[in-house]
Amino acid sequence: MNAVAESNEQLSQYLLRMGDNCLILSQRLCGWTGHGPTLEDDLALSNVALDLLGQARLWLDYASSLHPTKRSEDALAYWRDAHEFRNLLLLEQPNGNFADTQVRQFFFDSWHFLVLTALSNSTDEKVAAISTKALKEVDYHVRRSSHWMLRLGGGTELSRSKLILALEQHWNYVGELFEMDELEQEMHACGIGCDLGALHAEWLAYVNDVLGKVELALPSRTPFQSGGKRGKHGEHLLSMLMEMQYLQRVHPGAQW
Amino acid sequence: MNAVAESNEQLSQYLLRMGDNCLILSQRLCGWTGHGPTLEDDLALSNVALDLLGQARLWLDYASSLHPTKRSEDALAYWRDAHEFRNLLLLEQPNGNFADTQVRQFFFDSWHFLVLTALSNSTDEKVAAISTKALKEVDYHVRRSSHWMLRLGGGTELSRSKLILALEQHWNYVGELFEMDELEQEMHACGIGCDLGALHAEWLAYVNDVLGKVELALPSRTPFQSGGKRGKHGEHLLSMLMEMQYLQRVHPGAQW
Amino acid sequence: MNDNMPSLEQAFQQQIDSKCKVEPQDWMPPAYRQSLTRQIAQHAHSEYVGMLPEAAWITRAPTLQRKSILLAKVQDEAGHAQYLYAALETLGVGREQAYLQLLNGAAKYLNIFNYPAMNWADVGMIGWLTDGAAIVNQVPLSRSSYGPYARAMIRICQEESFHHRQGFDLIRTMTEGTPQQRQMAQDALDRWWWPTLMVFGPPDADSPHSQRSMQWGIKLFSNDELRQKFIDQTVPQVHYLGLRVPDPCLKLDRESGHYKIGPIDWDEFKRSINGQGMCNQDRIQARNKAWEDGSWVREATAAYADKQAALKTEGNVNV
Amino acid sequence: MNDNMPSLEQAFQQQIDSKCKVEPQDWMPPAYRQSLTRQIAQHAHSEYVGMLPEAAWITRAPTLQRKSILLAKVQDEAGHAQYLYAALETLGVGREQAYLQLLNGAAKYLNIFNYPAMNWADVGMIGWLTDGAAIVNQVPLSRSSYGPYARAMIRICQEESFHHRQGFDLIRTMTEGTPQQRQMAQDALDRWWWPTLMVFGPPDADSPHSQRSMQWGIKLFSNDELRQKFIDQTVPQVHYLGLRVPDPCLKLDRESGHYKIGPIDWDEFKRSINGQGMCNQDRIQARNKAWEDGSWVREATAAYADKQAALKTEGNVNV
Repeated sequence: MNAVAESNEQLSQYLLRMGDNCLILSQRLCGWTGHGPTLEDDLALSNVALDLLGQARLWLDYASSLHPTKRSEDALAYWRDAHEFRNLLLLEQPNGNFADTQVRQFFFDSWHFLVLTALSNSTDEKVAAISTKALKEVDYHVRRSSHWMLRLGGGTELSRSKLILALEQHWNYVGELFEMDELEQEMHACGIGCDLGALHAEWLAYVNDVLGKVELALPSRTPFQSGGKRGKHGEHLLSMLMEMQYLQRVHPGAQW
Repeated sequence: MNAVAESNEQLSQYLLRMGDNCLILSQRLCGWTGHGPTLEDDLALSNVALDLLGQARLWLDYASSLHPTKRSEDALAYWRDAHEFRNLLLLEQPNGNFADTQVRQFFFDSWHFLVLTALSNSTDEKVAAISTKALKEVDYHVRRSSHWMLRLGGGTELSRSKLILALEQHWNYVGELFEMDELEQEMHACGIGCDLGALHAEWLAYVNDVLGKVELALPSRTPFQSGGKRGKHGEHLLSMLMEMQYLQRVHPGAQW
Repeated sequence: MNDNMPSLEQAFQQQIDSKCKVEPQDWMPPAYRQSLTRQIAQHAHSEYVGMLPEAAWITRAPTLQRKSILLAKVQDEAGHAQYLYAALETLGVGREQAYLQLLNGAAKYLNIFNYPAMNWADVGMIGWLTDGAAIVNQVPLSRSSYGPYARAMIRICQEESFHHRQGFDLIRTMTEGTPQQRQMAQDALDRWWWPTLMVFGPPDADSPHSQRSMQWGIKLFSNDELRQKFIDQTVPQVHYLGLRVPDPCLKLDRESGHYKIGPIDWDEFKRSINGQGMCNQDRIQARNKAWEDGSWVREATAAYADKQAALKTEGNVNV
Repeated sequence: MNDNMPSLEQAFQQQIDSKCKVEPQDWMPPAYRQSLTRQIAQHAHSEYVGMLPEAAWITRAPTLQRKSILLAKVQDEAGHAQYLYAALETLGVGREQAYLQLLNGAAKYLNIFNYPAMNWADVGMIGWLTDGAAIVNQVPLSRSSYGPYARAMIRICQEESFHHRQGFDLIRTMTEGTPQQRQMAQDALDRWWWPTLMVFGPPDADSPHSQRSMQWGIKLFSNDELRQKFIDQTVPQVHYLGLRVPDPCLKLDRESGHYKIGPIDWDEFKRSINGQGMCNQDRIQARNKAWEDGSWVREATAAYADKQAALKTEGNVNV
């Protein structure tokens, strides 16, 4: 592999992480469409799903353009197996109840916002452009999921207890969000990516601030689940992909 | 089509009805494996699933042997689309809660027992042999699901209310069990099949007797759902088949 | 006061006849209000229930582009339900009140959503045929005599025509695809054709409320007129796609220029309307489940809003 | 009485040494009872939790034959759990008591079931490797000093060797299949190899309870001995299948005839044991969900049985 091909391959892997995060979370959120607590919540969740799907397509399209054989966004979405996906484990967790969904969203949105803010200064123009565009949408997402922390945490006793349980259960997956592996370091060093570790303090401050408003705190233990970025996923991703990829795979080569 | 081919085709369609009933209900029951209320219930439901799967294979194997191209049991199970399945609508209904599952089972087992009893006198030796073999298993099934009617109906207030709701919801699908369409009439006329209509009174007497022991009664309205035997199915069958047929269809031609 | 009644009704009819919209604050005959309420509620519920068969396919859409289109479409339907429930509120019927009638089975919605969506082509058929039928039905309604309903209809029809084109495009792509895709399209057409024709309601002869509704400008064409319009517009599209209309009696009447169809199975229609369709139970259960699962969320939202309002008041007093 | 203790313990050790089974009614040292209780409970829970990763594949099995085999296999595991909970009861620990400890996370089960089953070949690997390891572990246990446990083990081992062969056959079929199937098999082997080696527990040097357990005839070989036995038996099978052991250090030591492996990542083992494996949360949640969802059924069963018993008594009195 020559230097250009290698750096393309690395960038492509990096883009897959961004794209898969959006794709997988969007797919999860689609499960709420038609089933939300109110029409407005239904619309709001679908909106986020649609935004993330749009972002996923931008990232995957860019990733596929770097691939020697120029695979399409659909080839990437529909023809990779679970171990080839690069999304964070947090995002493949099942929808659970509304509190589970909003906690997953809150942890992700607040991280996503910081990451996109950093990446909008990327030395790679396309990364910067996609991030800048996405940031406007994610700005709205993070407000919305933060607001749900207040509403559920400061609503009824029942909503508060469900929120606390959801925070507990999703916390395990948060560590991975700030892990800097070799690829992330490489991307950061060359000015394309960002330093996830450096975002941790700001993220923590924001999340604590929001939760603090309803007198809630993050669990004290260190989150330990990790592996999604390297393709080590759980069974939930598998059943999700089986449904998502069914038509493409059963009809290889068909146009839709 | 010559006369033999035509009568083979009819018999084959008839066998598919028997086989698909067993296959689809077995597949549903598999969803309980590992998730029953107690280890014993788990085992009992798995046992029924295994019996029905075995019966399905006998019927489908016989059906496929009549087909001009001798399709295998797996070709029949994995490569037909929803509209080609001939199972009763009752059997594709989702598992719901334990009462839903047991009511579905009770309505079916009690019918199945009578049908197999009649078919064990079929002029077609193979039909008679399969029915005789299956009957021994179904004798146990019907005792078991009948007993659950007593336990749930005569257990707690909660179990009783859940049972009543389940009876209500599954009743709609019962009419189809006793419908005699052209194929059934043909099969009955030539001594291979049985007269489903003639079984209705006995079925009703049995079911009423069991439910009467815990002072429950069948809904009074006429059950109206029908179509499964002619391939008109609901969305639940579709998602079930998507999961069931995934591996076969994604890897056409592979041996497993 | 009684003496005023005839003149109020006369004035009302004049308002209608002069195409001057009736607005929420205007006087309207109780029967007009009642008819309109029933019609708008049924329409709102149809959008809300209608989300379900398509929503199940969002997670299965075969390309990201199609997924995106379908997600946006189902979202539009939620939006339509919002406009219509809002229009209903102008008649004094709260959304929750209307909604509970849907949940307990008292209120009706379009029967077509009680048919199952069994393959990806069904998504196309719902867009092309069902939304196509909706447009034929609703374009006139954007001239409805009741202002809020007419205005909602204008927005809705714009979006529906988008959906109609997207549905057609989906089916066209499939008919140009593999033999299996073509077969899926035909299978879907076979299942959706007749139910779509029933969307326009019973034949004029059996449609008791129609006459008065037309006089009041709530209904502008008869069921049969609209059905014929839809048929004439759609049959050539079916032929263009190389699909087969599942009606052996279908033929073009050269004289009138209209397509004549075979008899519609109104018994099936009645069975289905009366709750005996394939999916009635599932649809209402799905709506009830979402409502029940969401109750603690709605309660939390209300409780939080109350607390915030209380804090605000307190804050104002203190400052 | 205290004076009797040493002689009781001596007699007990003699009983063990003379291969005479300990039975429930026999006196046994409290620490023996405690060790055995922990071991059997862990074993029972492992069977019960171990049903989950495979059960998810029953509905996805690619042929009816394989579906039937897998269904029967998972059923066998439920049966094993039954035998073992029954053996546990002979030590005075009720099934529900043991079970609640599993549900609240206090009790352990084999860590290998905290790894996800990600493709159909995983089903084969669980049979071939995990059950293979179980056999190596358990065949000696069928000579355990505790009668009820030894007898349960005999039945279990017979069935496990069946499962082992079926798993191998599943993998063999896949390795003889398409390139994708072969790749699935290798992917599954890559994921299951190391966790399976960890099934035998920590290295002897770090295994504190082992010495006493061996003296008591609860444990008959050391962890490392059993692990080596499994490796020596399995590596040639891997080679036979044309698969690759995911261990660059693996080599056959000609002198000893044993395969030497690279270092095991015991940190991962400890993380996973301590609840940090990929599926720990899911497994325990699944068990809790089944337990909670089933509570009204168990209550109904109990209430019905009570009523029947009362009726019987009443009947007897009346007659």
